[in-house]
Amino acid sequence: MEHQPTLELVQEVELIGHNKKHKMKKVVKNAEEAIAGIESGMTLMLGGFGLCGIPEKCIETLSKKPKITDLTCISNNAGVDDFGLGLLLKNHQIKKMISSYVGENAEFERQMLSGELEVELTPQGTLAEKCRAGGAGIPAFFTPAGYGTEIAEGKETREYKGKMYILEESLVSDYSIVKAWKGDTKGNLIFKATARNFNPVMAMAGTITIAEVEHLVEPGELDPNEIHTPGIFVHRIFEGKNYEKRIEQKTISK
Amino acid sequence: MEHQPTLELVQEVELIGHNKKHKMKKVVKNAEEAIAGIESGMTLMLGGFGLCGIPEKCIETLSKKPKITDLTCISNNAGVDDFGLGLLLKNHQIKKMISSYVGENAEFERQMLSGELEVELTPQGTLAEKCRAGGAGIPAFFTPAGYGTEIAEGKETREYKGKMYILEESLVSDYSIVKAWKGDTKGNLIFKATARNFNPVMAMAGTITIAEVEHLVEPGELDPNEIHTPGIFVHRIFEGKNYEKRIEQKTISK
Amino acid sequence: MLGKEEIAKRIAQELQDGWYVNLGIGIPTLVANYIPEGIDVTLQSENGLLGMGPFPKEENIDADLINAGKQTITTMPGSVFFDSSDSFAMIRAGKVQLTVLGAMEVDQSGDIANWKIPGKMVKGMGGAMDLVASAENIIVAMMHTNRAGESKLLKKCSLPLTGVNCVTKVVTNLAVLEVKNGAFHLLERAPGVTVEEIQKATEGELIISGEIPEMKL
Amino acid sequence: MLGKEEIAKRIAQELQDGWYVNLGIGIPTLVANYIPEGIDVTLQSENGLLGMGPFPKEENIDADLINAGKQTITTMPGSVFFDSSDSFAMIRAGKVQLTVLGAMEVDQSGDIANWKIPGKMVKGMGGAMDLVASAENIIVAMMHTNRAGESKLLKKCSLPLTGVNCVTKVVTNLAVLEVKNGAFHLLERAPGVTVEEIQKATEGELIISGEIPEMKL
Repeated sequence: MEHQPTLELVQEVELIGHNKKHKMKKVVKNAEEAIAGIESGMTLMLGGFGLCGIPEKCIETLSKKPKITDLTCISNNAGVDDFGLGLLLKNHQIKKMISSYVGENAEFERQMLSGELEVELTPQGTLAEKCRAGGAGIPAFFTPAGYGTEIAEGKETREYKGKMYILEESLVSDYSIVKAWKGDTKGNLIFKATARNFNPVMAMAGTITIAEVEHLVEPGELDPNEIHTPGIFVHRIFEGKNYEKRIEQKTISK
Repeated sequence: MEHQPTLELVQEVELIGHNKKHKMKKVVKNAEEAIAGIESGMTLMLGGFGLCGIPEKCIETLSKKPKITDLTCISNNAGVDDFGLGLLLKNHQIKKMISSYVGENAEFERQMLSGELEVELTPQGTLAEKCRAGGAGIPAFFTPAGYGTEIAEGKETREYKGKMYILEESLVSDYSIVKAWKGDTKGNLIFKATARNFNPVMAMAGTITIAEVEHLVEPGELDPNEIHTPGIFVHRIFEGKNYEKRIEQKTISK
Repeated sequence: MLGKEEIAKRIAQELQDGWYVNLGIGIPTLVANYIPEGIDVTLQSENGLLGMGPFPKEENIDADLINAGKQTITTMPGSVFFDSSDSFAMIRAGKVQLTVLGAMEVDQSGDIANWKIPGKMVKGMGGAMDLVASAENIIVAMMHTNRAGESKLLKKCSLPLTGVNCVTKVVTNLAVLEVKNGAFHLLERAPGVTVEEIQKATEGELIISGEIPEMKL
Repeated sequence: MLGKEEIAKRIAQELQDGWYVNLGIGIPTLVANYIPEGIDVTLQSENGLLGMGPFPKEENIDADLINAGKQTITTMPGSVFFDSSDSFAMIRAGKVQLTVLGAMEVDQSGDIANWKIPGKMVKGMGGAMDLVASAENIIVAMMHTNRAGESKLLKKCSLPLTGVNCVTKVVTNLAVLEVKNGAFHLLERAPGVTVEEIQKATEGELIISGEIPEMKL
């Protein structure tokens, strides 16, 4: 029984080994080390919305390993021709994309129309919830998004309180690759502004989750109340250098 | 299409009226004003785990309105005899409890055994997820908790990847009452330490959500990156005074 | 006949104090320019922001701060960031009081098509399917007819649907129409536009009840 | 025969470096006292904390910082707080490598009963049903027999179940047993306890294969 008041109060809990000799076992040197183990045919989740908050270091490093092919990439978007997932597309490393919006990208369009690239379009909220569910041990859930459209084809539908819903199954990945602003060596992550987007839910849903961060700090430097992704979801972490953070649409006020 | 690059870039977006004359319409004076509208027979969600993070001001004020009865209270626990939900129990204001763990409370036991009080026990994780789902527009989801036990009786079961799950429906409330550490006049909330617990998910699931906070500040004083509950989920907010914050089990290291 | 700016201006009149609003790409985005004085409206951007502010000055551009159209933006006092699942949680739970979006077609039963044209490159639905399936109040901002002069207010959408029975109002260059009980109900005419012109440009069933006022901008 | 502290000590030997662990109330809580030197284990408390530290000094007590047993506690460097849904998200998704909890009964198919005795006041299952349905590695810490001397390791649980086919190991005052293929497999004897004594105290099917070593504490 989890919450039964115990009669045996532990008077002195000494967590031996906890403070001492911190090993930083999650910390890897760089993107090269971080992506070790990713193989052809695997399913990856990649955080980001457009080019905002994408794990640019790991993507770039993956693109330098063109022998890793037939990847299924779950990512809200597909990058642009020469940045983000566009780099993997150009190398023909991606077999299938699961996204909500694609095609700021001519190469993407060419591969899709030629049938080289399989695309599974998923409503954005459903995609986010599928990742969150996968990372929360929820195998399926009902959502109203897409009811009555081709998205609902072949899916179970059900009425709750007079409204129609479709049953969607959750997603998990072999590797989830996310980008955070700050992280500590225990894998705790803090994202910045709207670069948060899909990163936290994809971090949850990774069998192995890789986090690249702008600032890697020691445990205790991040306020435990301000962490967005608890370290339990993160298996490898490294500090990336010289982030490009390309802007897709620079809009300014005069 | 939500993410199609637009050709019509808005060159000057002036959000007239946005910064001016901030009306603080969500701010109410006190618990008395905050609970206005709660009526007999309604369903309430109340944040907290044990006595930690409970909305003690609103509960106390509700207990001074003994004519409000037949409440269904969704709360992980049921307070103690003279604090928290125990106060409403003593007044016989509660018809039904939906909780995961009850009975640090003699009056609770008496009413339950006598049949005055109906109790629906729900696994703690399922309870949290039911609230979160209710606040996320998800009417039902599959969870493994309780499969093969009496909790699963009468519920649909299904196998995913070789494991069995049961279908649980989400919960929403007429009023959700939560307690936060800091809040701003737009309803944005920050919780402290483990006093967070059920508060954020219950805030999401309220038709009307009331937040009592220890510190009420102006918009802009909370870092937008550190807010746990976005103000869109909060309809009324006030600053409570002199929180008792009773401790159930004081345990110390020598 | 209204221009895009005027359509946005007319839609802005629908805003109510305290509302949370999601504005789609295109004409809907322009609505932010016309929020009436004294009305406190909070803009939701589904990529994870409540309280979207204006575009930044050149020196304040932050690549980590964009809207759902991927444009650089700013925050407002009281803004809050969240992840994509929390963003669509609030959308799905109906916490956003108004969604404004564009469309290729709308029909008299409130169905909307705005994401796919068979035979053309499909870019995806983005958050549109979640938004239209969730919001109780959905206003479509669009031209009354397409470039070929054909009505976009139909008996039945011909393109693949984005959502069903969801559009509550349509504001076009010609008129304001309410969608209910399986028909378009004409509420207002654009300045200088006659009921006959609207009737002619509307393929779906159009209910004209009494004198139709000209809209005030 | 082991005391409670020794049962906890034996269970602590199962811990592996880097694991996240959830310890239930009672004997399981004591395991925290015996985490082996050099092993980095993070304790999860399902009310919303990863990285549970020791009890506070009197002057550091914080009513807002408790564990799932409602005891006042402290944090560790690298601790993190989260809400109840995120807490059970990580539990349900199998991110917690080991769950240790007490039981009234365990049976040879791995079913566990630990929340309800018919006819007695039922306090609730708390997080136990979520934990046992989710974790891949569940160790039960309990006495081998109840106060009446009856075995708590059964062919089939008689009390209302908390979960099915979930217990992987049982550590009692008499023995360490693995639960697999529908039987209890005897792994170790408590110091001074014979295989015969364990056999006698075990109602469920007990597999004894080869020489059973005495446990090292």
